[in-house]
Amino acid sequence: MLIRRRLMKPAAVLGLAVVLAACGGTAADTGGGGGDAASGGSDAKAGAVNIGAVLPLTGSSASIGEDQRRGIELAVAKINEDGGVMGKDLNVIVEDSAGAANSAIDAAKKLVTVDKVAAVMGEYSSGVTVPLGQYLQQEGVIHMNVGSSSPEIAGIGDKSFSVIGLDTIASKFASEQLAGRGLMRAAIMVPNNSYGEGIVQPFTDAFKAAGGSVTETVLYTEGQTSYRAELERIAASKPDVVLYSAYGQDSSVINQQAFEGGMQKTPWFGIYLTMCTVDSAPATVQNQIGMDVNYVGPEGQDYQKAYEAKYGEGFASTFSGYTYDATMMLAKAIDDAGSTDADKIAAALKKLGSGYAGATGDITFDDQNQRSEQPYLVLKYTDGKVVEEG
Amino acid sequence: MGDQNPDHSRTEAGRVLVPILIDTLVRTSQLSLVAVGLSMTWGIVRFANVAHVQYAPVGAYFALVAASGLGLGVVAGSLVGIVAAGVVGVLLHLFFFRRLSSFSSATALIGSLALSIVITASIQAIAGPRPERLPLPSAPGIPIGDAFVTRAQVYVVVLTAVIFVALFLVLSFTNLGRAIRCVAANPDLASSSGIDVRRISTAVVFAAAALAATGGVFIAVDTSMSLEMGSTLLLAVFAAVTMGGIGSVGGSLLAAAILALAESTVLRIDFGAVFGSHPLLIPISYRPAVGFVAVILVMLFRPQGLFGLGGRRA
Amino acid sequence: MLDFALYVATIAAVYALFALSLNLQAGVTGLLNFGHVAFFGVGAYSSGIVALHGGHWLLGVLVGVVVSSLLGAVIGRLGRTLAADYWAIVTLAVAECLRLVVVNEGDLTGGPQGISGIAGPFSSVSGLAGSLSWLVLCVVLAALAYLVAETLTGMQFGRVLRLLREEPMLAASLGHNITAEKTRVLAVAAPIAAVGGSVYTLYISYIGPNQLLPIETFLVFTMLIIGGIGNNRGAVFGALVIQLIYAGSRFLKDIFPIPDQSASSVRLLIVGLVLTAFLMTRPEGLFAEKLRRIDVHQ
Amino acid sequence: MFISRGVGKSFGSVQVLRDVELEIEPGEIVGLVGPNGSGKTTLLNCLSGFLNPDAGTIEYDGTRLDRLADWQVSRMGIRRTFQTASQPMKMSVLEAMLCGAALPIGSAPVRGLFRRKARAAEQAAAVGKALELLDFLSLSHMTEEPAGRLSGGQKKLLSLGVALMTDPKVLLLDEPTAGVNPTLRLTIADRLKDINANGTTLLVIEHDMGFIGRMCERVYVLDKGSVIAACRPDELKDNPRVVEAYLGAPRPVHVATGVSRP
Repeated sequence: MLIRRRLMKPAAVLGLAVVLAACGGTAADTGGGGGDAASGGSDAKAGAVNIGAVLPLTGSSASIGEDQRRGIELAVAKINEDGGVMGKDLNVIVEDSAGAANSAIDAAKKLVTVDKVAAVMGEYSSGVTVPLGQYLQQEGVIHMNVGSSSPEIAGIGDKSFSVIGLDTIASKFASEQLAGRGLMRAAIMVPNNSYGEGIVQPFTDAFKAAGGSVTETVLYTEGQTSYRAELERIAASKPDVVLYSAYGQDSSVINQQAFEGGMQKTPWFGIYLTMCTVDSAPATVQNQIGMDVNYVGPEGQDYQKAYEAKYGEGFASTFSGYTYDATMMLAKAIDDAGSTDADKIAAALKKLGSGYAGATGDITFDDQNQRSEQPYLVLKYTDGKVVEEG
Repeated sequence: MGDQNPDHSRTEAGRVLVPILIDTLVRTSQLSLVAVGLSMTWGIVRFANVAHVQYAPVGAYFALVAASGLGLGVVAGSLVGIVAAGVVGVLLHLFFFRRLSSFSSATALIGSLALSIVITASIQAIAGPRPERLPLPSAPGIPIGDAFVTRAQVYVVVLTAVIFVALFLVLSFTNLGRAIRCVAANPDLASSSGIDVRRISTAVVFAAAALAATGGVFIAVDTSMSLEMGSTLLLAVFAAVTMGGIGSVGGSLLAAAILALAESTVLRIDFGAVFGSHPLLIPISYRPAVGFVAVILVMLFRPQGLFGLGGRRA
Repeated sequence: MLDFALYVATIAAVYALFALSLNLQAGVTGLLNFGHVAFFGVGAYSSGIVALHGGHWLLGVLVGVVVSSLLGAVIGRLGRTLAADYWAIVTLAVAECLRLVVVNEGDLTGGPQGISGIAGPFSSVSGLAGSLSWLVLCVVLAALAYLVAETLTGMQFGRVLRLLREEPMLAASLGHNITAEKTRVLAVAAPIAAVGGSVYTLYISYIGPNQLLPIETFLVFTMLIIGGIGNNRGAVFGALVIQLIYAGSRFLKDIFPIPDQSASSVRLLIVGLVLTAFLMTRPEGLFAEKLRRIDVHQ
Repeated sequence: MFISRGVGKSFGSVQVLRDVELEIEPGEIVGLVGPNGSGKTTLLNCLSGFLNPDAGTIEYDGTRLDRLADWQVSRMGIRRTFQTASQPMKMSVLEAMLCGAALPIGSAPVRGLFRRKARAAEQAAAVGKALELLDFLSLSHMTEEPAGRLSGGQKKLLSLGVALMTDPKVLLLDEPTAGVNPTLRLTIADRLKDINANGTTLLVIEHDMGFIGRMCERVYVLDKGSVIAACRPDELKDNPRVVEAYLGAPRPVHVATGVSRP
């Protein structure tokens, strides 16, 4: 009896694990998830077209990941309302990367080998997107970069597309804006991750070329409870303008402490201003200027309305727009290609990617499948709202 | 830099010292409240309870619910949140940690880590991943010289001081305090000398969780709250507890102050001025390393911690 | 599905290396190394950096083995004066400092971006053959590590380690130098984890600083506890079970109607609950440490 | 030749040993007695390297021991046992015995891994010796039991056996018979005599004066950290300082009964 009990428990745990793993098998056999919210509430039909997404739904970037997921949710609802893809429903299987490359690859492996998706969107952090894209490229699956802007992404390969303008474009735009306003001494404050790192060099180069100078570069560690030392260092360099980018908890703390320290008297220029200010107390970000993705076109306005209707609030970040556009483009490309074959989708995407009217503005791919141009808006934060300037 | 007139160097010193002081005080109050509770309960549960830092977000989110959701306002809401976190602490202690502490310290530690994951995931499932703020108006800081201090920060520092004085008085001069110290030092001995160890342990666990929650609320008052609040505190808090000497309340407070001071000072030291060259500051991204280097140094030269009582077992 | 199973098995084999290495330290010797991640970080980054400069992958593995062994000896030396829980915190601090250097010294390590596109031994083999080759390599390595760990644990070296875990005073009275033994076990265990780190990096062809977070160490501890700390077989099975739970829990949302926005937190919640429930009901793990029989008739 | 000169040791403000002078000739059995808290175990800790004295010197065969570490002292052939003979729970009696042996190949992780045969031969020899010793200590039937599960007396025997694995020149024994049942106590005393007969010098801390009287040629008496007498056991009862030291002590009776041989 004792021996049996001793054996039973390990067996039970192993059994549980095996059941968990095996359930995947049944799910795959029946053709993907039933009742997935991403399938727009309607039950997925057998033989639905599956695509995947790997997003940071837990961990320190979870607030961005959730917003990215919302973009997909809205796109799927719209597509399936409009008749789906190749006559079937579109089903997007969203997996969590926890913001780490290894679990992102876990997730991608599952999407590719179990769910047999035609394409995978992801991720947010460049440090995750690059290995994710490389894996997908190697497996011959379409990769859609929906949130990273490191220039390294351009080199992943012919199956990898970016619907977001890489940092080179954003940085160039930012430097032009600052120089145009006569703000020639800029301090940079960005997170010490691949996103932040991707801004520093391109911006510094472009800004110097435009005749400006960078007085201080602060790469801050995310998740701290105080950024006063960082802010002090910025203030000590006496810049004309603070160029910054932050999100979630960090943005709120940085803005509040800058405000408390009287630093908002210096102009602040936010890269993706909506994202930088959304979690901050309105008074602390009053009069900040910045750039953001253009949601002004007809597509953009419809999207904005849909988002507000569904979630009862304005954009939480810029990033939902990119996942929305990516999902729409992928659906259209699969429909156009009439197949889930990667090469055919890639060809269709290339064709589609010349002036495609997305929610984030017109999308055109360059010869490396990267979004070559991106219309940005110059915005100002006034009384709790981001409004277009001038 | 070069030669400066005395007046200039005085303002220069003030420019550096005042923000260091403010930063250190605020950070100390947040760290020490969480650290002290951990240090106090270490003797009772006898393992490194990783889940302890999670009382900070638990307290802060409860406070948010009470303050905004139930409309109690920030002060009453915070109190409710702190008490609620204390209750959560007691429940977890009764149902999990008491049993965990009967295992090997490694097993117990992993158990507390698993619970930590459960707590974070529960908060995320209920509150969502976005950072939240207590319903407080934002106001510009009050200038002191070149530095600024907010009213919230003043409250936080003063309240922390009051809490520590009260804690000190209770521990030193009351029967309850003596019993608590006795239980924390050696539960078996305490039990044999007629102390109701269960009741005292429960009281200590409640106090420890409530203190950590207070720290969390203070962080939320000063800035904002997020899911990651506990995990970002974890290493600093453990560093403070070990540096101070496990079980020592005063040690945790002092170690938290040292860590806070190190963090805010080292980055402001201009090594260029020391060597008479261009300004040369440590890259700010190395800030988290400051605390760790401090811990390693303290451990090398004072292996039992600042106030430890000699060699201790895990 | 087969591909995914192969992948999960390969990763489990790699994690078995991490777990076996930690078991020698924490399970056999009782050294709670909270900075264990530093060892596989050294292996991983050695492979990454060597690959970045066009070196052969074997060179990277070798560098990782040597450097990690030295690092292990240094960390072990620190244990000379420190009580167990203090030493644990110091190891954590050392590992975190290493990670911060990795994040900040981008010229050497690729910074927060990490190093990607690392070519491994089977980079040119694609499809099922590639997956199988990797699985075989990793399983062979894990088996080898198991043999090494089991031999070390069973011979006098391991016996003394086990004695100083349970009765350090007795060990000292028998002429065993505790500091030296701790230093040696770390120097021996570290390379096993480093090889794991190297292979892992070569397999997923990427390494970034997020793989060096303390949570990775705790993940390996979890494997040991679930498998049965002190038992090498337990370490291997623990790695397998945890990998199955983590990978398997991804399928939860495919079976149950969990709304998408909470699927990930529910998954994390369930992983945490399964672990907690397991520890509460079976604290000694799947395979408890057993007495070692010695053959007296040889 | 074991010599301590002027050995002193304090813990904080408490002086536990002061000016302890002690000499042990090779082959002797020397007793160390004294009331509880008189510093016997502290002295033994100093002699075995587990504590380094604050003052004075300890020499063995011309080598200074007082600055050596515990394990270094042990490797010089001076082994000790503990008052509470704890033994590992997760090891068999035989394995615990092997821990006392010196197995150079098996102890070297890399060499041991590759030289399987030499390692096995080395261990087989040690196993042989361990079995012999276990037989000698009447523990043969317990070989496969977990060492930590033995009774108190058996653990004391086992720790003696473990210490004997390397044929030590000196054995420092901290209450080898305390808490042991009378039958086993006699066994232990007999075994210690045998061990001594084989040339091992013994220093024994004991409360049982009968045991001391039966075993020892000479005895040192410690009181409040100082040596107050060094004499033959039967001289103890006539020494007024010893009698005074034991008056009011927990077991003065032993002084009276202990001196007469049973």
